[in-house]
Amino acid sequence: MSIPFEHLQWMYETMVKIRTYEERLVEAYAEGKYPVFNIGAGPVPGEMHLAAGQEPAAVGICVHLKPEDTVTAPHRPHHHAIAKGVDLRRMTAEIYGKATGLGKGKGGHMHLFDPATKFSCGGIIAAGMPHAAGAALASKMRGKDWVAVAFIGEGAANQGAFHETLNLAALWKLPLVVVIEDNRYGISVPKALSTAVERNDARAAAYGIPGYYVADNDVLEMYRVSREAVERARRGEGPSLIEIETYRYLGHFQGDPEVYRAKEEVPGLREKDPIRRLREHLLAQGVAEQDMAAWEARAKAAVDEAFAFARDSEYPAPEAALEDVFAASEV
Amino acid sequence: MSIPFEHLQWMYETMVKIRTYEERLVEAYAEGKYPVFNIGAGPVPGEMHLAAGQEPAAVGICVHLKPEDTVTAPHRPHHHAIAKGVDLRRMTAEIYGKATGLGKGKGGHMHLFDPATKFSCGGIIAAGMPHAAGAALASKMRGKDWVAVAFIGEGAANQGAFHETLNLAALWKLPLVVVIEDNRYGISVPKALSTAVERNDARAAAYGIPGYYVADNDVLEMYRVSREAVERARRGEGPSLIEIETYRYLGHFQGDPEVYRAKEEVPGLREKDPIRRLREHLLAQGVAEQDMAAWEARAKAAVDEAFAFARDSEYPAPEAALEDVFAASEV
Amino acid sequence: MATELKQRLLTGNKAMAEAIAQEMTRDPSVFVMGEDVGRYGGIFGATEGLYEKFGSERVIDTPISETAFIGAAIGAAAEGMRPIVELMFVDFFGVCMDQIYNHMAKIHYMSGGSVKLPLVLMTAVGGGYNDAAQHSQTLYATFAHLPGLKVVAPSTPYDLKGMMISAIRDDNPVLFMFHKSLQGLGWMAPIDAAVGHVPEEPYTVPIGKARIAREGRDVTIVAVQMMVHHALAAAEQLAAEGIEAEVIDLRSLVPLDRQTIVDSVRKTHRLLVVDEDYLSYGITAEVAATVAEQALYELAAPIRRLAVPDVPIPYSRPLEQFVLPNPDKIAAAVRQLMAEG
Amino acid sequence: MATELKQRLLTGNKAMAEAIAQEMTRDPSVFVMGEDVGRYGGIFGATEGLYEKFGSERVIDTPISETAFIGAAIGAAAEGMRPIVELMFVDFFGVCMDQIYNHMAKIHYMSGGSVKLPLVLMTAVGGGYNDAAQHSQTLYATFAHLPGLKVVAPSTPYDLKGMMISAIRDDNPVLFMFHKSLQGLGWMAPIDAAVGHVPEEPYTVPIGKARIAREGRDVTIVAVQMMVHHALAAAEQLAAEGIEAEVIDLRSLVPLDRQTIVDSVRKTHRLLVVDEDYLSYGITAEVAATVAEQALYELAAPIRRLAVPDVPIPYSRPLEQFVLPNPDKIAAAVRQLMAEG
Ligand SMILES: Cc1ncc(C[n+]2csc(CCOP(=O)(O)OP(=O)(O)O)c2C)c(N)n1
Ligand SMILES: Cc1ncc(C[n+]2csc(CCOP(=O)(O)OP(=O)(O)O)c2C)c(N)n1
Ligand SMILES: [Mg+2]
Ligand SMILES: [Mg+2]
Repeated sequence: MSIPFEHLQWMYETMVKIRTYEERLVEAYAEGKYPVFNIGAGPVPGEMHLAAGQEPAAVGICVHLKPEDTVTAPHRPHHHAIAKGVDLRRMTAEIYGKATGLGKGKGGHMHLFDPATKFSCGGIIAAGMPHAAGAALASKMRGKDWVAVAFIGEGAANQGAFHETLNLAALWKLPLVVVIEDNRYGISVPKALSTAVERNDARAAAYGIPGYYVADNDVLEMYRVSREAVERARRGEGPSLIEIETYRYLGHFQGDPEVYRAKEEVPGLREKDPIRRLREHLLAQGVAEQDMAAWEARAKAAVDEAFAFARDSEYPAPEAALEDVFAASEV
Repeated sequence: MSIPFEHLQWMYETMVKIRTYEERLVEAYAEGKYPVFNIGAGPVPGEMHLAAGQEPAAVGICVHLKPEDTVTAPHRPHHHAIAKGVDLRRMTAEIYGKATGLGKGKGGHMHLFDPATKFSCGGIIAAGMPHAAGAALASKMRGKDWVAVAFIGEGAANQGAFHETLNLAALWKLPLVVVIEDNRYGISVPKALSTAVERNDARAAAYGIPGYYVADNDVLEMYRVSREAVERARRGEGPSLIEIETYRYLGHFQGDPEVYRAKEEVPGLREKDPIRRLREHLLAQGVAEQDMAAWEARAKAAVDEAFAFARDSEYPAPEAALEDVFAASEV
Repeated sequence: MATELKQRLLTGNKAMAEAIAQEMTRDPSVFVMGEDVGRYGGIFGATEGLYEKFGSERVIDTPISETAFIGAAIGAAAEGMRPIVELMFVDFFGVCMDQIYNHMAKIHYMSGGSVKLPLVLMTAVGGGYNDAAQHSQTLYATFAHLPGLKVVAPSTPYDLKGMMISAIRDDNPVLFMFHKSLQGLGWMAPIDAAVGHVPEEPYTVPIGKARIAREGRDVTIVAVQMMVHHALAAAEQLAAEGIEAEVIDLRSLVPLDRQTIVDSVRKTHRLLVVDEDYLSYGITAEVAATVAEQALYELAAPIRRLAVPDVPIPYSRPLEQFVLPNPDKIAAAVRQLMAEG
Repeated sequence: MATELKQRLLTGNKAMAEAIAQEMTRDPSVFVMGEDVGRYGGIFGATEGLYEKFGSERVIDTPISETAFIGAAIGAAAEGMRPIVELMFVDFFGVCMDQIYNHMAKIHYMSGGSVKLPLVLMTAVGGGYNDAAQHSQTLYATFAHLPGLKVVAPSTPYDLKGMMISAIRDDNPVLFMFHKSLQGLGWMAPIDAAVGHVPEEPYTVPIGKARIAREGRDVTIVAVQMMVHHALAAAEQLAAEGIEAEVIDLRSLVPLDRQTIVDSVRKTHRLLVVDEDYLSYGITAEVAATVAEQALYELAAPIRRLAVPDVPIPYSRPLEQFVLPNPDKIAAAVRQLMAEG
């Protein structure tokens, strides 16, 4: 399989953007929270789930998506949002709780909604899967070739919504792709203590749909299987299930004591960093260092701009809390 | 595989008892509801889900159970209750809403609880599965070899609880057997419109557990696979999944217009009646007609007695409605 | 000069189905999903005839997977479709409440208004026919307590049609509760209130406006759905004794028309709230609290509440009848109230 | 003669964990299940140290399958075990409400009392730290409305321990709501109320009895959990102005100690109900209705309610602070109430 150059470039640049974004958030989140950590303090309060290390899952499939395609993401949503092309400024402003945010500050980091790129996420395990199926149903009912991608964690594959949605999607041949990011843990619980099978692609058999497994956080393999799955969905042949083995460098949330994993685990994972691996691949393919540096600079500039925009934006007026429960309706 | 004579006898007699019971209920339920059918009228009001034709699922596995083993059943529970040995008199009294009933008239036909035989059922699809898993967990924690059997319909295999429970049970190696009665429909919806796979035994792969399929309502085959599954559970090797193709002679509930199936379907099913087939098998094995007649008579007598008991019992005092919300507790 | 009032009588279920059919004809983005909504026509007849008219593409039977299909309705609505999705009995809410409550009800707010969810979740409520604890509840307050859903509970065929059309056209998620006994089904006890005049042409009944079902000067009875009809029957009994009860049919629990309640109490100075839902933390409490806040000094007697007394709905007929309010109990409560002040 | 009061100070989470540990030691049928309750010690520390003490057989990490493991707790309890099961955030109730509500809460009743379910469902509630709409709710009334569960919500380390022991020993299912901010966790804003005297030996605090957290003669403030502490802070402000507020800590929502409320209002003649849950159809309504029924003529002013104003909990700090009651808002409401009558 040959991968178009612009796809490789896009994946690399987007992974760098994601990584930069998440690292910047580590800092922003820490502001105002020390010396005594207080989850509610600082410019970015509340829970914070970061995805540094998990970039391949997001870019390897989103590279195949169009703006009209839908993505739903879970509580750890930034890599998916960035890969889907969500406006980084308004997304960051939302995370800062500002009036210019995607949700005017009402949603926050776990509840990002961007109708422009058909992206949404939420804080309840596996709950985005049915929404993606519904978008896929709408696409089908309207005769479009739009697909929907639902991202979940490996822990989420044991929630009832997972089963119900895959059955429904397979039954109705919906253009849906479900991507399971196996980052080894659901909070502190390792996969072996949550999941009766070693690999969740085995569960595709329960719905008569294709199941794929991507080992070792391999973005090129993710690219390959995602292309198959997305094309199948576009052709109207129904859903697929992909599990990718991926790495979570940071805690489940910022502030996680990480009592459940060995100290050496993360350094070991970082040695296999997917961004560096793709960089090496690009170098081997003859891409010039300085070209890559330019992409990296562009990614970083976008992140810088987004954080500056967020910081400079105003907070919503307190009374705005009372707005937006209901849409105005003519009836 | 040779089946002990007393097992064959028990299965035959119990199937006859179930069939007789369900047919008697058809009549009792109809009382007071005509000429203008009114679900709330007559001595047996409310919804009524009968299982005539589905006897093999219940007897083929319950024959392997001990009193200490747990059974949970769904909204169509009489065949399981009878096969598990629930007191027929108190069960019938409950269905009649009498004070002598298993639940003093508070539960009704969908909510039969008999701690003596560890039987329970409920009106919510697939909701009994976790209860069975919990009984299995208790058995395991206490070092017992007691098993739990959860019965559900084929429609229930698409409910989230199905997936969550099987994963949990497989993960924890719980002594659980899940029996899916595929009677072709969930109310009016045929299996092909509810289930993405043809046979639910395929779903065992999603949990790494054995899956069995019993075709054509075959009680002897049900006996065989159930023995394997129950023994495996008793040995502490974990859960199994059994799907049995079975037949629902009556409507989903009494009063069902049955617009969703062809007029000739039920007569066709009745031609393969499992009781008659077992009877023929017994005859071929040399069992005397008159012996079988004696068993049948005993089954019918038990049913007669139960209905007489129920009819003769008193209704609870109206104010008893206020009792039993909470157990008295010393704390 | 004789005014001729042409009565076009429909049952509750046919009024609902007619509303849905008219909206499906008008707007191709409207479709229906749920268990047995297709050929069967809905267990409580709310989709009668729709499958024949619009086919299996727009009237979709689902697996018994409420989380998946109600969640899918959310996803489809976010895309601009206008799904009508049925939860067969409200009692089953627990298997899919996350979708209803954390998503359907909150996404508009969390998105700062950028995602609209124009969908109707319809569900059957109510007991009285011995269907026991898991199939007889109304759960009005369970839904009305949680912000983000409009919650309606019409009590007449006229309102069932008009409020269904309003619900479909509303850009917000609307929980449409219909009472089984008011559907006028052939297999339930026939009651007069389940049949009523329903104009053929589409019309809307506003969501959030209570209806004065009967005017009276002595006492205000606030109720919803089946309890409205019981209250009206009680009012007839009481009228014979010279007590004139005003009966308010809330019709909508969110938004709640507090003004109509308070205005009535200002007139009658006595309040009885009747509910088929559980007593504590329910509609009766909210209505009572509203009056205790806004019209305390108007009250000539303590507020009275009549509802299911915080027990699950029992199966056996004498037990169920004991816990459900009925015209006699309502009339007795009013008599007591009149005696008190 | 000096009385020496030895203070043994514990945080809320340690008080809970101590209660569970003592009961697990006393009774081998008690065990704990939930997400991250094992090595992690519970996201909000309710099971801190238990895994180390009792091992993975009795302190069981589960998959993210709330329906399965809460349902399994029901099945195990029916067999005579006494499970303590954790729903990590109350906000997640929607994925498993069927098990909680149609089964856990109803089986004892439906079985005519023959099946007992001695289990504790514990869950974290509360906001104020910007965790937004799906992780900040209290949902007190959502559970209190539905019969069959005892519902407790302690506000001090002393009560957290004593009521947990009561809950474990109770033969009924008890929903044990603990407030995140009152756990005294190292990663939340430190507040004094999250630390308190807790005797080492096991003791019980009865379920169903309110506590007068502060005596006063001018106005009754009824509250629960975090709002009790806000009410006490408001009472301090008000005392400086000569207004003596009586603060009632309900502690238990089911059973609800109506007598203590009514007795207090008989004394103070004014009532403010404060709630971190949504306003409509909530605790404030039930308490107000109770007084409007039982002590109407005692009221010198209309009843006032202060709660989250029927919007989902917003994320951004100024928005969230706007919707949550706090001491200043409570004091302001009391001042207004005093001015009214
Ligand atoms: C229904 C539900 N249960 C529990 C939680 C709490 N929770 C949030 S994230 C998480 C772990 C998720 O694990 P996984 O799906 O593997 O995703 P990851 O965090 O590893 O990305 C849990 C249990 C929740 N948000 N929703
Ligand atoms: C959660 C839930 N959803 C829907 C229902 C309504 N309902 C009762 S029985 C039934 C069909 C069940 O089909 P199946 O599991 O095949 O069992 P069968 O009736 O065929 O024995 C449905 C949808 C319910 N009781 N619970
Ligand atoms: Mg994970
Ligand atoms: Mg079936």
